[in-house]
Amino acid sequence: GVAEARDQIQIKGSSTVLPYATIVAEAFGENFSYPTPVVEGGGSGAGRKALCEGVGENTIDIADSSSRIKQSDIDNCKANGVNDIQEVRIGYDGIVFASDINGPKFAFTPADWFKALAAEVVVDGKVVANPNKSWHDVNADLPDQAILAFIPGTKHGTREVFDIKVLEDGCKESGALEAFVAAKGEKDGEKACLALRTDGVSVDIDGDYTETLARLEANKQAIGVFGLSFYENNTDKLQVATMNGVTPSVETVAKGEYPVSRPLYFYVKNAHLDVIPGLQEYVEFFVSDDMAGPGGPLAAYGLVPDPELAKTQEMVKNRTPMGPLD
Amino acid sequence: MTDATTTSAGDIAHPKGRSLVVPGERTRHRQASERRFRAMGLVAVAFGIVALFGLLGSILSNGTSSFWQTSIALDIYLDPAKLDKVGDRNPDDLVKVTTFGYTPLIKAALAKELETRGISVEGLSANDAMDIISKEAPASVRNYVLAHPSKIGETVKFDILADGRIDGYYKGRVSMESAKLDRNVSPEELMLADKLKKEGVLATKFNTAFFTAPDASDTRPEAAGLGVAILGSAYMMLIVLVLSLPIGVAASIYLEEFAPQNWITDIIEVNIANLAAVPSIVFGILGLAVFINWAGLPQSAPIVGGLVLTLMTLPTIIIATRAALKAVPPSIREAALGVGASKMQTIFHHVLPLAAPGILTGAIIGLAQALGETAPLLLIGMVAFVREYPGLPPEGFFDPASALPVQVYNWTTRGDPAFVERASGAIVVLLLFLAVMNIMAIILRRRFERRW
Amino acid sequence: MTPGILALIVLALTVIGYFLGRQRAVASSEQSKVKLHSLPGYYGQSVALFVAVPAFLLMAAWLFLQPLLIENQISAQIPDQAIPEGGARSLVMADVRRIADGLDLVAQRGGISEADLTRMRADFSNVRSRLADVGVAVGTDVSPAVFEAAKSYREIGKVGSLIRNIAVLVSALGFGFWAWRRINPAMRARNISETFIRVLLLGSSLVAILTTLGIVLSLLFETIHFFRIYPAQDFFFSETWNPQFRGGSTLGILPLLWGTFYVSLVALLLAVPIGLMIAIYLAEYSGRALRSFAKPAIEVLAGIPTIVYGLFALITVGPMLRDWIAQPLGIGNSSSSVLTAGLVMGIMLIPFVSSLSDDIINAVPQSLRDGSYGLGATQSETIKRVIMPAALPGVVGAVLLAASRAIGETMIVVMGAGASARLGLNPFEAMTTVTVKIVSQLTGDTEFASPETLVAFALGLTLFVFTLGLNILALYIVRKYREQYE
Amino acid sequence: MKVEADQVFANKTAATASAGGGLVTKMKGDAVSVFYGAKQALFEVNLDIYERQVTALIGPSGCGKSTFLRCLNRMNDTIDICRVTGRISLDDEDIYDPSIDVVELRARVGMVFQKPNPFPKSIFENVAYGPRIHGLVKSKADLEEIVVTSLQKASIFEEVKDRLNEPGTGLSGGQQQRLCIARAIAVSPEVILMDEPCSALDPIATAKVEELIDELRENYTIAIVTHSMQQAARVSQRTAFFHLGQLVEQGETDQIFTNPSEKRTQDYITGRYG
Amino acid sequence: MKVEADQVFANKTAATASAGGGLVTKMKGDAVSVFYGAKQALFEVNLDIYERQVTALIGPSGCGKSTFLRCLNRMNDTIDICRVTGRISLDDEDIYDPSIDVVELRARVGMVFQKPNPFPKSIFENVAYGPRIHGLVKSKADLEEIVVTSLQKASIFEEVKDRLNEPGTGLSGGQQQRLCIARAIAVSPEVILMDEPCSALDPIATAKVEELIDELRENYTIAIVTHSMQQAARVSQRTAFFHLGQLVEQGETDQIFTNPSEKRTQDYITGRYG
Ligand SMILES: Nc1ncnc2c1ncn2[C@@H]1O[C@H](COP(=O)(O)OP(=O)(O)OP(=O)(O)O)[C@@H](O)[C@H]1O
Ligand SMILES: Nc1ncnc2c1ncn2[C@@H]1O[C@H](COP(=O)(O)OP(=O)(O)OP(=O)(O)O)[C@@H](O)[C@H]1O
Ligand SMILES: [Mg+2]
Ligand SMILES: [Mg+2]
Ligand SMILES: O=P([O-])([O-])[O-]
Repeated sequence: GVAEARDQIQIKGSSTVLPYATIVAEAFGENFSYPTPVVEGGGSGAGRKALCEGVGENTIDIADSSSRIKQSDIDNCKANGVNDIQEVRIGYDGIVFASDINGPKFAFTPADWFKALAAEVVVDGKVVANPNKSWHDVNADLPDQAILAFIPGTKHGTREVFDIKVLEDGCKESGALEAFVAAKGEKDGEKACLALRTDGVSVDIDGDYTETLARLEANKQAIGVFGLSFYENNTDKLQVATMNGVTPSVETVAKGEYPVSRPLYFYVKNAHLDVIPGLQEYVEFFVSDDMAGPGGPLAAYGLVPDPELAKTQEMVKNRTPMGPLD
Repeated sequence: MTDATTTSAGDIAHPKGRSLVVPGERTRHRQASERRFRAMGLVAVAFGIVALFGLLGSILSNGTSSFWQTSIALDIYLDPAKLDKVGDRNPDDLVKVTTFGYTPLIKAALAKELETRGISVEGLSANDAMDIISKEAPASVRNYVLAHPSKIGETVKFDILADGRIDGYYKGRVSMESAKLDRNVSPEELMLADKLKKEGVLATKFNTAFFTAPDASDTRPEAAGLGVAILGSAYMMLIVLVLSLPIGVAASIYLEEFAPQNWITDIIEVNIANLAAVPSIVFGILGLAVFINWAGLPQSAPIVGGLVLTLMTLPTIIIATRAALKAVPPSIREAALGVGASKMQTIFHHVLPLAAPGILTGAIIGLAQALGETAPLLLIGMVAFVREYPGLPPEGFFDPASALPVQVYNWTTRGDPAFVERASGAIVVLLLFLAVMNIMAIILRRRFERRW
Repeated sequence: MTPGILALIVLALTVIGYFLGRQRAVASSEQSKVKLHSLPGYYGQSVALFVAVPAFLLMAAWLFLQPLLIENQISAQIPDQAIPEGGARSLVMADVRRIADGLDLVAQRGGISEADLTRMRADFSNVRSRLADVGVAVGTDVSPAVFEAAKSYREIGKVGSLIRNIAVLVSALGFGFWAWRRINPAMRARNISETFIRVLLLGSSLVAILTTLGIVLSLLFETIHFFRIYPAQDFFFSETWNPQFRGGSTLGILPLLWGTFYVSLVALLLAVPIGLMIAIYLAEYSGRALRSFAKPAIEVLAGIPTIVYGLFALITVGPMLRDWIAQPLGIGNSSSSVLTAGLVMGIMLIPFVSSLSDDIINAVPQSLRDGSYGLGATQSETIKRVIMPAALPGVVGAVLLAASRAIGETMIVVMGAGASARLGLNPFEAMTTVTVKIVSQLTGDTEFASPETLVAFALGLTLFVFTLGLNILALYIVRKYREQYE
Repeated sequence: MKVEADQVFANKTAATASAGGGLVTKMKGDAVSVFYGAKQALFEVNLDIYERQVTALIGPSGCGKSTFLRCLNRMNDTIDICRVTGRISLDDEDIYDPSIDVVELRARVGMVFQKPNPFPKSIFENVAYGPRIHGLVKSKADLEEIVVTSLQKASIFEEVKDRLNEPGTGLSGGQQQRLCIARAIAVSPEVILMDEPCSALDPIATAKVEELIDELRENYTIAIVTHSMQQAARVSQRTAFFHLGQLVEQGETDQIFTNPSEKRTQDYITGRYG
Repeated sequence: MKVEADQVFANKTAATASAGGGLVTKMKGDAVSVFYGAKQALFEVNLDIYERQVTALIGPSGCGKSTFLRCLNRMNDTIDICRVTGRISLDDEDIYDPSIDVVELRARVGMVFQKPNPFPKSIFENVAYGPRIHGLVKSKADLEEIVVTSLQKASIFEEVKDRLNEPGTGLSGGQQQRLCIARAIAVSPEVILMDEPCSALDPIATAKVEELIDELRENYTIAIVTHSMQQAARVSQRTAFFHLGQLVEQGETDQIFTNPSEKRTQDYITGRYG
């Protein structure tokens, strides 16, 4: 009812961060006298929106996000009186390309993916509708296997990374960007890099990685896009492809060798820190070496530890609110 | 469907005295069509039942294994040097030792066990051996110690959970071959488990915790249970039943028996039919806007879920109830009115009991739908990781809770394949819920069903 | 006295009122030798109603208003300085409430007398640890202003509750006594209680209206917002659905509507004939044993969570259709398709058609069957020509319910039909529906105020209007073809 | 016809005489018209029903007898499209007055329908229902007594006494109708309306019901629709003849049957079959 | 009673005479017993129904008349708990033989029920239903002709000719029953079973139906259940008297009414009311 005080922390947001947040919440509940926080998924956007709905007990305390907060979110927060927000980076997430364990091995470059999935590609200097049927058509070094890719749907934060780090880079590398810009002008040319073919070769998955895996099992010749931690839990079913010759792993991502990765964040509403019991403790516990450090349970589950974790710990202790976006 | 009458048989009038035993051409046609129709009915029923058993079969074959769980019996020395450095058994101090501090105790206990039994597997270090034990183990030992501080310094026998992959090995999910590829388990660990099993240290037992324990994080599928979800679903169903059945029946009675037949009732009628077509997710939007943002009810609470599901099931119940009320013959109403019963008495004494089977059917379908619904709960915060049990009603209605379908949904999105088995197990539990509800309704329906 | 106990007391008074009213009616009838207008129980009911209804209404209103009023008053007491930088008054109030509740617990368990509590001061005693002792966690140390506010919150709350208890009891007793006094044999007690029930029935039917209103309102504003930033003609007439992260999306509803229609059609083409045949078979042909087993068994199909059907579509039906039909015929090689989702959804919908229709068919009077058999009709002719037409309105209702479920279904489509929005005729291709996109746009990673998210509301509202049209059409058809028996 | 009528009338001269001239109007219809939707079924009917008299409504099928009867206890209210104009009164109170309690009215003016319509409950419950809802009994024993007497009065008790707890719908057509009569009697109404109560009964049961009607007349007012001229002649003191929705003639039964003033009445009652 | 009976019998001496001694058995019941669950409703009934004769089944309510009638076209099959033993034949074929075609049987042995039960369809469709399912017509014109003739034969055509497309359920009770008779006639069965077809009819309509029965007798065989002794006397050539589930007596109607051989029959037909 109206007159009851909330005593558990409420967290909402990215489904990518969700497993890490639950691992921390569980350990927090076990080791502190506070109740175990309630952690919800629903997507980074939904989480940030809920965070910015206002200050007060019937709003959440922390938003998980697999991408950086947007200016529009910050504006929305301001409008609703949510002024001080801490941005906590918890580590990095690798995005991997995996196929059935019994299939052939793949070694990709972003350009391969662009040429395989783009609606239009450049053939002999001309912009044509994508004619490629097999990976072998794309790149003679790749196996002769029909192209079928399960990529994250546009609701996923992962898709944005895929668009930027794979398609755009591939577009540039392969030189198609220039041809597009030449043919369509600056703006439409850049857009054309991200336009995917619609003949069923590229399949958007709005569900989770489990769905991608299930579809992969139904279509053995397909390639799916997964999070690193999901892959690590299913190494007996999936084999991972290299990107630019680098095999994805916690180490290669941490060293910055593997190109397709992104930072993961959560955002804390400072105004709640003193009001929701245990909130400060939870935030500190999350970024403690015990949890988020190398060798901790999060890393064991597939989170790539942040080399600058100490800085984050300091910031969290001081409750330093985030500055303006650069 | 062949229409018997369109065939233009030659015999117009009945030739008198034709035999009954040797039917005419046309009759044979009609009889054949009768048999076809009947066969089609039987085929349809068979199809329904086969579909049901197919689905149930696959659910059960995937899910029942989650009712068993592998555990390891270990004698753990509760070392005072580690657990209570001060030595005064002060709970405030004991709490300071976190689960991380308990891991070494378990490791030591396992090593000792292996040593005394003379078990060793080539290429398996003591550290790796720990992998066969669930990450839940330190927490359960810690809870035990906090509850029984006096036991510190003693050696206590614990039945601790084996790791999910080890458990999967005994359920056929993991094999020696897959273990070779699997980063989370190695063939050596499986061999060790086999040896422990031979010694009787490791055993697979009925998994009561599955029904009572709360959810667990992605690293501990073996510890995940349905306790909170069962409570949450039960609370929500209670709210739905208590609200939607009376409101639905009352609304139907008003519309069917009292409301004047005019355009207003037409609007209400169309409106209710339309509500049945509103996607359940939209009810979630409604719940978020009205119950949480406007009325200020808490997030993730069964009360909000129950209210949303109530609104969602109402149209189903109203439609079924109105159809059932319509089917009660007017002569029964007249009979009651004729002996001087008031309209209200007529309805409550005669019409409702006769309509009860139909009403119950609507209620079953509506409740079943509510029980298995996920989408609207997505928006009101019920699809969450909740480990604290909600309190007793009515306060408990306002505590965060999960729900069975949500738990299924949650578990199917997790990385560790062990959760797939759990999800199927949760579906089995959900179906048990459903079966109990159905059986109650069937018993009631039997009592009311009659032809007049 | 907590509200729960108060409610119990009012309930007890209600029961007592019932018996007193009943007894007075009987006594006065015996005394005046006038026959009672209604059954004695109705007199009891009328007293009980007057005891319970005003009291509970008052209590509900009080419970709702008191916290608001007190909140306002206390909140005004807290000086601005006491509110931390960036925090909000409402948060401080949350603290106040938590402390007040904690103090209650302290008083209960901690053995501190009320007087001591009043004297207690935040500056001198460690309130936070005191509260922690009774299991109430407070985020920071308690400032004197907040502590004082908490104390007066308790005080005012106590006084308020006291007044509330008195008011509720006075109302219960007063109205009860008044109703009791009024009892005489000529009083139309039954009419009173029936009028009350009637109002209750009317109120219940308004719930449906309010729900619709709520839905429309909760969709409307965001929809308007959406159309401000996205052109309506593109939304309604564009044949492409292609949301993008960085804006520039094309959000045409046509492919989604088409997908919805197509998948639902396939589902109904499976569910309606099979469901009707099941209903007919169970109601007209089968023995009692089969019927009492098969009917509830088939109803279980409606209760299996849709996610199970989704997995079934994804893992079993989809690949099967692709490998055995689509690929050999060369008409598609996608395992998720309209047909997959439609067929699986059709199975789920069977009980909606079969169970409701079965009840309706059962309700057709036996005399109609006799009439038809007596003319030498076979059972199937009787069913097709007499029973089904008579049962038509109810059956249409059942089919409509099934269609409604088909339109609103999400999980099965996501897993069975895929997520790609496409306008096409080939049932072996992947397509998607409106509801799927509502879910994915609402829960995604897109910014809130962007058209990509807001489109969910527009989709919801459009679907709402669309199904409304369908239902009006259905009502019209039923009206036109209904055959009323008796 | 004449021969028989004379014989029958002989039976009841005593009754008619005892009523004497002091007839009290129990119910009165004043310019009653009834419409089913647009179709008018009754045209300005003026008919008095006298206390402690049996009034028979006769006329060809579809002439509006049932319709008029159903107006007398407002059973027509249950038909949506049915509209009644004019005034009908019971003991000089307008029964269509908005302030009237229809339930009260129906308790005072009971009804037996053309098609037997027992409740799908036990035989006992069928009869006990009325007394229960009207609070006519205090104890279970009282209730049982009322049920038994009512069943006896309706001459069905002997046939059903061993199966009082079996459903009333399992009885034969005639048994069902008698059960419905018993049900109506059980609430002891002031006026009893009977819509062809004997059309489903065999002669012996009919005789018993007619005897019962004769008995009831001592205390109650009865209006009965019948197709049987003999029955009308036998049981009624007054007869009203309807034709095509119009009340053609009303008056003492003797007079109507022996000396009708209207040609149409004459034609009807002297039809080939009496 | 006697007076009237004589008068009535005079009407039909001609008919009886024309049947002469050459009566052909159309249907034959041999030791027919019927059970409703454990309750026996008919006890070893032996009854012949002769071709081109009207056989009346009379007896007190609940004696099993309807039950026996419903055996003749196996309508009892529709009652789950009903069990029939003994042999019933139509043209010497056992109608309870498993190889028999019930549909064919019912087409040849039509039925009119005690309670009128029109289909919730238009009046036209009600009558057209039988001819349609039996494929008796080729064209729409044929169908219309059958419908009109049947309605005329059942003496209801005039009343409904303007509303053939309105629902049959909107008719008055009597109209409904005549509609059901028209419906049965429309398939021109060999035997027509009528369960109190006139109990809901007024005298004029009854007269017409009785005339119709008399006409039909020329080509059809008819069995009729009736409560009216006069009706039995008027329309039937043969009468069977049932009592408590037993066939007490059967024979020529004249003989049964004037000179019954059983005491029980005598008692029944000389009851106070004829
Ligand atoms: N519910 C109804 N809707 C429309 N018309 C009706 C309805 N009930 C009766 N009628 C019509 O009103 C007229 C009078 O019907 P009513 O039932 O009063 O006749 P009746 O004199 O009782 O005939 P019967 O002796 O056959 O029962 C008839 O023409 C009938 O068709
Ligand atoms: N469906 C049934 N279930 C159980 N008993 C029945 C059923 N139908 C009839 N009976 C019983 O069988 C006996 C004979 O009934 P039947 O209907 O044949 O009587 P009837 O001679 O036609 O009487 P009536 O003249 O009143 O119509 C009665 O005692 C009746 O209660
Ligand atoms: Mg009538
Ligand atoms: Mg009968
Ligand atoms: O759930 P997301 O991490 O994709 O926003």
